[in-house]
Amino acid sequence: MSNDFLAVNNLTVHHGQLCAVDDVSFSVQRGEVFAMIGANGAGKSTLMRTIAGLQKLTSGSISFKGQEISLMPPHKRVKFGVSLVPEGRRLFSSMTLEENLQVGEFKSNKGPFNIHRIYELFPWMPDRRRQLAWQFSGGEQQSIALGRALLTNPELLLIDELSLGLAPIVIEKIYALIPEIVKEGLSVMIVEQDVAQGVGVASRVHCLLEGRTSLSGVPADLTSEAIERAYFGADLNSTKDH
Amino acid sequence: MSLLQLEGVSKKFGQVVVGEQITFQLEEARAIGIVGPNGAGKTSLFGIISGDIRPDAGTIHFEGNDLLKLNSAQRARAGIGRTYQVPRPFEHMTVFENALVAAQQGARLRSQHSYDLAYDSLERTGLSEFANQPAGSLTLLHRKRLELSRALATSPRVLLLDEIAGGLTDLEVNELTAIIRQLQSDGIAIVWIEHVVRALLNTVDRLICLAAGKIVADGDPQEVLSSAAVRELYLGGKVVGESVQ
Amino acid sequence: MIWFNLIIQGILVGGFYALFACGLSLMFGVMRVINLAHGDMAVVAGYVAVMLTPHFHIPMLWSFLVVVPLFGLVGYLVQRTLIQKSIDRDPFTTLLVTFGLSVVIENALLQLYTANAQTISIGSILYKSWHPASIIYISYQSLVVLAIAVVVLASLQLFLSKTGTGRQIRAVADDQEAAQLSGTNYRHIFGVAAAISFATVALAGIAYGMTTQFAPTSGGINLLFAFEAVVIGGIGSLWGTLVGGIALGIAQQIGSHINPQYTLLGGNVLFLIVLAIRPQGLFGKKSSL
Amino acid sequence: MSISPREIGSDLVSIRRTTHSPGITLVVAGAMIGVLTGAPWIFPASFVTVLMNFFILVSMATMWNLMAGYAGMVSIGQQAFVGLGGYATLYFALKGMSPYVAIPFSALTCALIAIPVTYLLFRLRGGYFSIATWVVADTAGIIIGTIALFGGGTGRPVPGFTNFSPTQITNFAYLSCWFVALVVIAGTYLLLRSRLGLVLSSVRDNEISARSSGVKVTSARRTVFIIAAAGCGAAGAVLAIAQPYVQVSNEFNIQWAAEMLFVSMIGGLGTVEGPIIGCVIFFALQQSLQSYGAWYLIIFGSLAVTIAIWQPRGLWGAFRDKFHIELLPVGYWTRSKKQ
Repeated sequence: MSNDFLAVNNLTVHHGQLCAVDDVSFSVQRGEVFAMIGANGAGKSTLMRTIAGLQKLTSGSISFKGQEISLMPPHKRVKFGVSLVPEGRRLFSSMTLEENLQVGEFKSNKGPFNIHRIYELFPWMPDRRRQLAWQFSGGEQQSIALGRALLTNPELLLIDELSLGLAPIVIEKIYALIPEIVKEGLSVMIVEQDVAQGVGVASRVHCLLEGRTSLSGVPADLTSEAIERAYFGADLNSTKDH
Repeated sequence: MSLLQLEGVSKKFGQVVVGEQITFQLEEARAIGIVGPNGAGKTSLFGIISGDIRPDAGTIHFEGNDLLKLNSAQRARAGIGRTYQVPRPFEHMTVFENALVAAQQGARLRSQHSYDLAYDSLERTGLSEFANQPAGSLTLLHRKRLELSRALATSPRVLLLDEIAGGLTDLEVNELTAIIRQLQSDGIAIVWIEHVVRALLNTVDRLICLAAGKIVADGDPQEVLSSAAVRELYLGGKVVGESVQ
Repeated sequence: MIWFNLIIQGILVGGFYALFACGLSLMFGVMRVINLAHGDMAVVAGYVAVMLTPHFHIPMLWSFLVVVPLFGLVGYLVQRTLIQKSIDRDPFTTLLVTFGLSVVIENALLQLYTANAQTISIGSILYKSWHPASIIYISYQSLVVLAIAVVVLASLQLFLSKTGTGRQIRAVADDQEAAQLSGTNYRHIFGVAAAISFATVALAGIAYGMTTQFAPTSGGINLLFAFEAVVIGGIGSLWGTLVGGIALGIAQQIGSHINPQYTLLGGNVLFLIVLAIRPQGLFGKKSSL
Repeated sequence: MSISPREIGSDLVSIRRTTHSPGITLVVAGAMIGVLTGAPWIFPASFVTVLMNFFILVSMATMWNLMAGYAGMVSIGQQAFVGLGGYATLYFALKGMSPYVAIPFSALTCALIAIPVTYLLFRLRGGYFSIATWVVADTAGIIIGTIALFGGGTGRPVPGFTNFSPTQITNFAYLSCWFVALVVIAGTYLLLRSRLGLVLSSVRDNEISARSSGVKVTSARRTVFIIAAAGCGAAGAVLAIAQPYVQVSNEFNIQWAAEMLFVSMIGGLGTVEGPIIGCVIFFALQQSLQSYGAWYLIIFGSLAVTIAIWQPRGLWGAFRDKFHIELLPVGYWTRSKKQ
């Protein structure tokens, strides 16, 4: 076993017959922010869901803190320190804000986050804690989902498509919290199709294209041309061939 | 008169906007590509046109007739063919029977005429050699082709293609785009959602970019892809966008 | 005055229907399973009560102390084995399996206890009734059952909203995957929901046995009442189920007032009218269908 | 709105609708039909009685299988139409029609009643649909039970047999059961080979794809529901003739739905052969365990549950998947004409 905090080796995942993730390997270290970028359909969400345990892998391995976790059911992975903020927020719609957070807290690990701490991070929450989840705006819902995941006190926080469908100002506000989260000793892995956001916050970047790794490295070393090629899989300025 | 005409089409699921004031026209035998980030409302747009989803507002006209009055089966019969992103073959029927359902119900043909249309639609996608196999036994590539064949067998005027190139190899994508170009030259109008951008660029003569249910760019494919709006949408922020320029 | 009595009697019996129905509603809400053997479980509970009490030297009235927890356990186990296996297949299979179970249980009871009717005799003050006015009579027994129903529904409501496990149950009902991501073992929660469902229906079964005679085949008709109460009240609403039960009770009383043969018809007609006019039920949301 | 089919070459392909040896199938089927028609004169009376019950259940199960196996509708209220068919026969017989002649009219009556019923039931899906079918059956039973002409809850004998000898009555009853089963099975088979059959198979496999291929799913379902009502009505009619007595608690018994469901599940949903094979097993079990009371039902029910979970294609389905044998083929085999 390697010393990597999270080590994903030769991971292949199928949706039925579609190969969504194809032989992808990478690792995340303790205390870092790792960004996975790529266009939609690149397999990023599938990858995240597989790490969280919602999706079965076809082959390869996922080890966390030196232990193979690929056969562990999702709720045990949460107990082991992996928590995912799913794409599309996925709040419990018949519940209030506070109840959503309480579900996250119920089976939580020991750690820095409790509901009080979440209310400090998001000062608007206490006044509206009795409102039902569906009554909040997209950005507010994303914050609740983030709070719910943090309340399980994970060591590795996975965030899938944080900026999806949100206004730029809102995105900026939520992203500003990531350094605070890392300060508490968490590692963060984010999936983004908004490259600039991903590159801006991360210490390392990995790019997926149609299920395969197309680029990886430290942001400073990556040129925008290289990112663009890795992202679209084509040079946009080439001429149309008929 | 346009073949297909959307005017101010809007749709919300709770707080999620999947369509906001979508207006565009499709002329006969043209091919439009649709791109956009996850959750932009691309597949929902197909659902609205094919009748799986009822829009909250707006009108859709097809050959001058109000499409919203028809259910999805009637729209298929009227000439709107569609494929689904995840292929949904009739697993326990043969490949030929899959196409035959569409030829008999969608194109309203009977006996030998229906057999011929079904078989022809399989030949066009290179599936005729598998005609007697159960559809459940097909590989992904062949399932995608079967989606296309079945849509073709409804004898459509407009073909809505939802990510039929996803998950295929380069060679397979090239074969597929050749088939689609042939269909277009046979007079079928095409609307194609695809994230495999290179497949689109080789085929469509117009590109629409959707984001959060809105059309943010519409026009020549190269111009749309290199437009500031689209680059910002995909590559985010100003940082990358400016350094490219 | 006659009408007033009909409504009173409807309310009394409606509480019983709600007690019967709340477990059915809970199981559907959490795991989308309609347990077609729900009614039979009540009958089994009645038989277990009749069978157990002589051995334990406890009064019949207190048999529920043994039977209800026992059924909770049985519910958990049946869910984790048979029902979960069929959920893993598809919704269609859960229907076939629970219906199969229902027929097997009924025939097993017939085989073991013959078709003779049974009662749980409690021989006490509960058989008396109260006459506040000339033609209005309120049996203490029905009043107790109504009170139990209200207490059970209120506790269930409290449990679901105020406890961690209760919130997990609602979380799983809302979004199974998101619940797992919050550390919830949904299969265990399914089991807990089934346990509650079986326990409440066991209680209902014992109450039923104290009120009237029952036989191996009584389960079917009770499932029908429970189902009608759930649909009339609106799927997924606990208090809706109570209102649905009461509406059903009143409709049956009205039917029986017109002609004693029309008791059940009254309920069925109300059910069909609700189905035709407002298929989501009185308190249901449209999307839940 | 006009459709302009693309120009396609005609006669691209030739189609065959039978598999390996239709000749043998035809000979075997012919011989079986001959033997079964002559059964009252060939077999002992006790076996003929078993055959009669067998044919009644086969007719019902074939109809149930058509609904559940092809159109995804799990009805636990088909006894509604069994009962209505029986009482329709009683009604026609009371009005002076021969009970045998009343069979098709009873079936037709059930079909007509089924039409408005679909508009109510089709508002519900899945399990809610199932229990609602039961409410309908329950309601129909209650209403019939209050009609004095039909003898209320205790029922009454079916008249119209006075011109026949006891042997004739038994033989005709047998022949009625057998011919109804034959018509139901042959009709179902022909239906599945027709355009509607192809439509039903597609709806069974994937409803959404079917809609987008132009299939009117709801009207296909409605057609099936009505046909199944007619078929179960005919079964109820011959049940009334076989007794010859109708009673609400017998005709409207949910046990019928249970048996239909079990035999279809065990034999194999979505195949013509499945319910027939399920019925054979059912009656074999019933006959060999008849001295043990209801145990055969308990064993059969448990078997059905087991098969639903672990072998959802049923015994015939599993057998067919393994050996690729079809006794009653409904498919299309293509051969290109170009080569």
